[in-house]
Amino acid sequence: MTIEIKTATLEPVRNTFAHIERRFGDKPATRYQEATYDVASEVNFHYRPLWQPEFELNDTGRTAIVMEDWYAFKDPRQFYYGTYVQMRAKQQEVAESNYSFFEKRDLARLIPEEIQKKVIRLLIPLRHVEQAANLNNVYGSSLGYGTAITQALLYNGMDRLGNAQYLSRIGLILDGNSSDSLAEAKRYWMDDAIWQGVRAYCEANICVEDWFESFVAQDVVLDALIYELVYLQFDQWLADNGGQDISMLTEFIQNWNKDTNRWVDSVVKVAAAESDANKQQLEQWISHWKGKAVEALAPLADEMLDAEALSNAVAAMDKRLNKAGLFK
Amino acid sequence: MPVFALKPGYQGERMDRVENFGGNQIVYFGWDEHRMFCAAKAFPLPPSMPFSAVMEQIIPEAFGQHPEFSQINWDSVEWMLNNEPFKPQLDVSLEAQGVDHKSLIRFKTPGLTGYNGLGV
Amino acid sequence: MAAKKLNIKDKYRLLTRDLDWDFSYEDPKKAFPYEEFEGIKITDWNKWEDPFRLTMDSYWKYQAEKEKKLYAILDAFSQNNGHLNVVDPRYVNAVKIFLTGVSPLEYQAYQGFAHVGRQFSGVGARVACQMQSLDELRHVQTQIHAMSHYNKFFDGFQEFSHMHDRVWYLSVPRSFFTDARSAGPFEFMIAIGFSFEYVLTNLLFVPFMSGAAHNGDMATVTFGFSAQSDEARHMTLGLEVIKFLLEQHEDNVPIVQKWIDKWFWRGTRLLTIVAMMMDYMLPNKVMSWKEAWEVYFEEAGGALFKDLARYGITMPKYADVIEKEKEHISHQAWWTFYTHGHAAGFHTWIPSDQELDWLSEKYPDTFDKYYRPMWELAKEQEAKGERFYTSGLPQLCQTCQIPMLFTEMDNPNQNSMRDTVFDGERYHFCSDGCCDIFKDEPEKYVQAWLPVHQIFQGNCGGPDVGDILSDYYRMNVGVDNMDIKDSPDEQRWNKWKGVA
Amino acid sequence: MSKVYIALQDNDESRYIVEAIEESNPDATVIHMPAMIRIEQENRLVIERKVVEEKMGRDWDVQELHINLITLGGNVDEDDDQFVLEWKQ
Repeated sequence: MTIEIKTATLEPVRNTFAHIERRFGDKPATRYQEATYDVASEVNFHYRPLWQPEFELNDTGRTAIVMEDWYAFKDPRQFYYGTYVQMRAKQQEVAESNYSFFEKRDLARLIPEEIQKKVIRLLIPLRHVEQAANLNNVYGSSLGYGTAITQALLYNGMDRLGNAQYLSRIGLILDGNSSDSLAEAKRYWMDDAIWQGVRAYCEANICVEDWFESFVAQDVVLDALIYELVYLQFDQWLADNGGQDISMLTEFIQNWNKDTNRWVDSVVKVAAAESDANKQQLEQWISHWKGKAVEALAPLADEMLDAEALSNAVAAMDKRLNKAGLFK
Repeated sequence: MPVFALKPGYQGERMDRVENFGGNQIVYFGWDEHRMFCAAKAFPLPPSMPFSAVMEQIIPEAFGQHPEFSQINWDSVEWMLNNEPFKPQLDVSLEAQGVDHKSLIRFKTPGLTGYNGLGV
Repeated sequence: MAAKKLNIKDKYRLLTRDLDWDFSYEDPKKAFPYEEFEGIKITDWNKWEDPFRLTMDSYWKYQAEKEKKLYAILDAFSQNNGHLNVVDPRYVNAVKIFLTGVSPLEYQAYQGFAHVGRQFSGVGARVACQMQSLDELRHVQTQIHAMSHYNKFFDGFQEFSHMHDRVWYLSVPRSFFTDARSAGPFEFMIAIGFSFEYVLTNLLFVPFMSGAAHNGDMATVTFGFSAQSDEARHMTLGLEVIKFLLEQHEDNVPIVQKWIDKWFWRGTRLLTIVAMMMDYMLPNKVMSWKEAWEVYFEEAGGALFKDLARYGITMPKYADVIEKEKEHISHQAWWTFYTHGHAAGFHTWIPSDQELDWLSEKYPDTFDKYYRPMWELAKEQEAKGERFYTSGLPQLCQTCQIPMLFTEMDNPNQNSMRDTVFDGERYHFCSDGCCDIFKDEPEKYVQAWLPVHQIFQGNCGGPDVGDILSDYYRMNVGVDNMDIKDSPDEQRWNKWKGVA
Repeated sequence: MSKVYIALQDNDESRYIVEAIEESNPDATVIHMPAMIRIEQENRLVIERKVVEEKMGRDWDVQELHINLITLGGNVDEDDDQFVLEWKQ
């Protein structure tokens, strides 16, 4: 039997889900919208957590930041899982060919030994900072509110594990897979005076209870300074001093920072624009953590470049914060 | 046994305290071996409600859809209240004959064994 | 210098396990505060064996490939009006249950694994949980995208998120997951990582998805199998967790056994709805629920528990009851939904004669004796113009929250009912299994948000059921609910297919 | 004795993997179901990278298995050269 389908009758009954229609009107929705908005549960959780009975499982009270609508934190990259992994897969493909080019041509041998030592002492220990960032972002993802921000925090958390792994691989490339450089870098991280401020900062942030504050201390303050200091200025210094090929190996993290900064800035901007109370809270957190971060990074900046490098980084961060509506 | 919680003294809020039902209490009614009704049914009833009102209003509403309902000989019905044999007193309130909040009242109808005698 | 080749195990150790360090500026207990209160003893996280050794670059690479394939099929599905290829519009109602009842659980799994993926102090376990968290987010999002097309052509999908938080039968899966998430991190892993993933999700994602393929639903089978490909990793994580806990300390054994007993019981109760989907909602049959249960629970689960016997772990408590119930639960559940079809967010129907015969054949010991008569009665009522919708609201089990529809296995004509008194208040249960769970943690289960009681407390609008359905549940009354016969879904289908 | 099992999506790539499994495990049972292929064997099943590469005529990374995998039962041991499923009772 052949069935004739009358195409004229194949009009959709509705364009999208009702909660998407309530937000954006009766029209076809994007995959980002359908995957993100109003997906998280809001009421009737049954049981209070045995580990935190003062809150519901999903609870806006776990941060001092107050939002009328937590879905205001739209991700400018509009990452849902599919777009997120496909973007990173593309970037890792480039990174992979960079790493294998570097390895195949044995470019390590062209890098002067003192530069290699500098990389192991000043760059590789950042894998542990990335590890702290992994914990802090996953923390926000698990206790934050509303899919718009919590999914982005998870993507960020996993990215940081990826960054840590790329940094580790730089060490393995330099030491011919003996892993001696990783062990050495870890000793610096644990015992070298220039790293102790940063390590104390990371440990303190991992213990912060307010998830938004933890995001501020990590993604807004420390990451902004490290990006400017290490991945822009120190990278330039390496290029000028015979270590230009290292840039091939940090390219992933540099590009990653560009796309992530866009998201971080927009989160800060949206939270600050919501209310004066939020703005004050953010400024207070940022001032507090900025003070600690500048102090912690000072010996590292001196060793990498000079004191001016750190003040350049602070100035760049201040500019971003200003653009996001803070401290003005 | 208390739950293992991070801090001692975990005590969840009792959601179904009788005070939450606006003066009513919940009573469940079930007709044994009549699976046309998938489960016993719940009703919010004033504790002062006499059993005669239960017989006139609640029981027919709950079970009147069954083809055997009209054939029930109520004099031969066997009642259970919270797993104990029970003789309802028609002119006595629920409360006064021991039917308290979240009580379960079940009844058997000897001779009536469900649709086609199959427990349905 | 010629680099030596790193094997995958060493590479993973260096790139993941080696990232952690011992704290010296803060107390690590402040960073990982939830690891001890459940009584589980971890003596050495370094003994953790990584089941899979995926680094992020490989994760992105392989997952992106899966996503590319999946979305290509979803695009083609919607461009070609793939919904017209399903065998029968009745089938789509199973997909509605999936989106309203299962997809939001994937979301809760994402949150739960993010939580343990932050809270375990052992980096190996933590990273594995984080990847699972990310996968679970994938599952909820791909499911929403797969069903987005169905939502455009069928009723009952449009308020899935709102409904999941509120509708009576959805409180069953919802409470299952909030129970696990509100527990400590190790119980969560036994509940979801082990009991749910290792044994129970197979029953949903393998035979049911194979059934979706058999019923012409390419969208569902594609996301289903694609999701399940992550599940293989998750199952292995679950098994690794349990072996790790059992090897760490002998004091962990009775705690783990208690959780296994609890979560297998809770899981089998939850799967009642899947049993019904397989036996009654797939017009083209692949295998009966009972057969699926035998393959994926009795055979696969049996092998698993034989493997765990060396640690002193035994089959879950009440496994003997579970074995008998496989003959009953799908029929009892579909009858419950059929008779409550006015209050469900999907359509129900009387099985066709051919389907009744298939059920007799698959359930020779129980169907004709206990369940066919129900459908004879339903047909009789329908012929009289009195399609049977039951009056009133059912009594619910305090633990699993399912209407008390299960029966005694030594007298399947009689509903199974248990009760206990705690702190001066009586609580009711569908089974010894659910009663035991309550008695072990009464302070937790007194908080259950039981939909029927909430309605009577006036917390769901009303008082009329119709108002509760339309205002509190946001169902489109008369459209989303009731029998499939004469529903707008059926009318549209007939128009598309040119059937008068 | 218990069975270990693995199920793969029924597609072209899987067919080569199934062929390789059959070669490495002569006693395995292969069951075709709608959209999936299930393979089971008593106690132990191995997928060898070399054999899959031979069947496919290209390099094959053991982790690629996950793209087409649906489910499995048994303890997993995965390394560069093989993927083993096993019960240790």
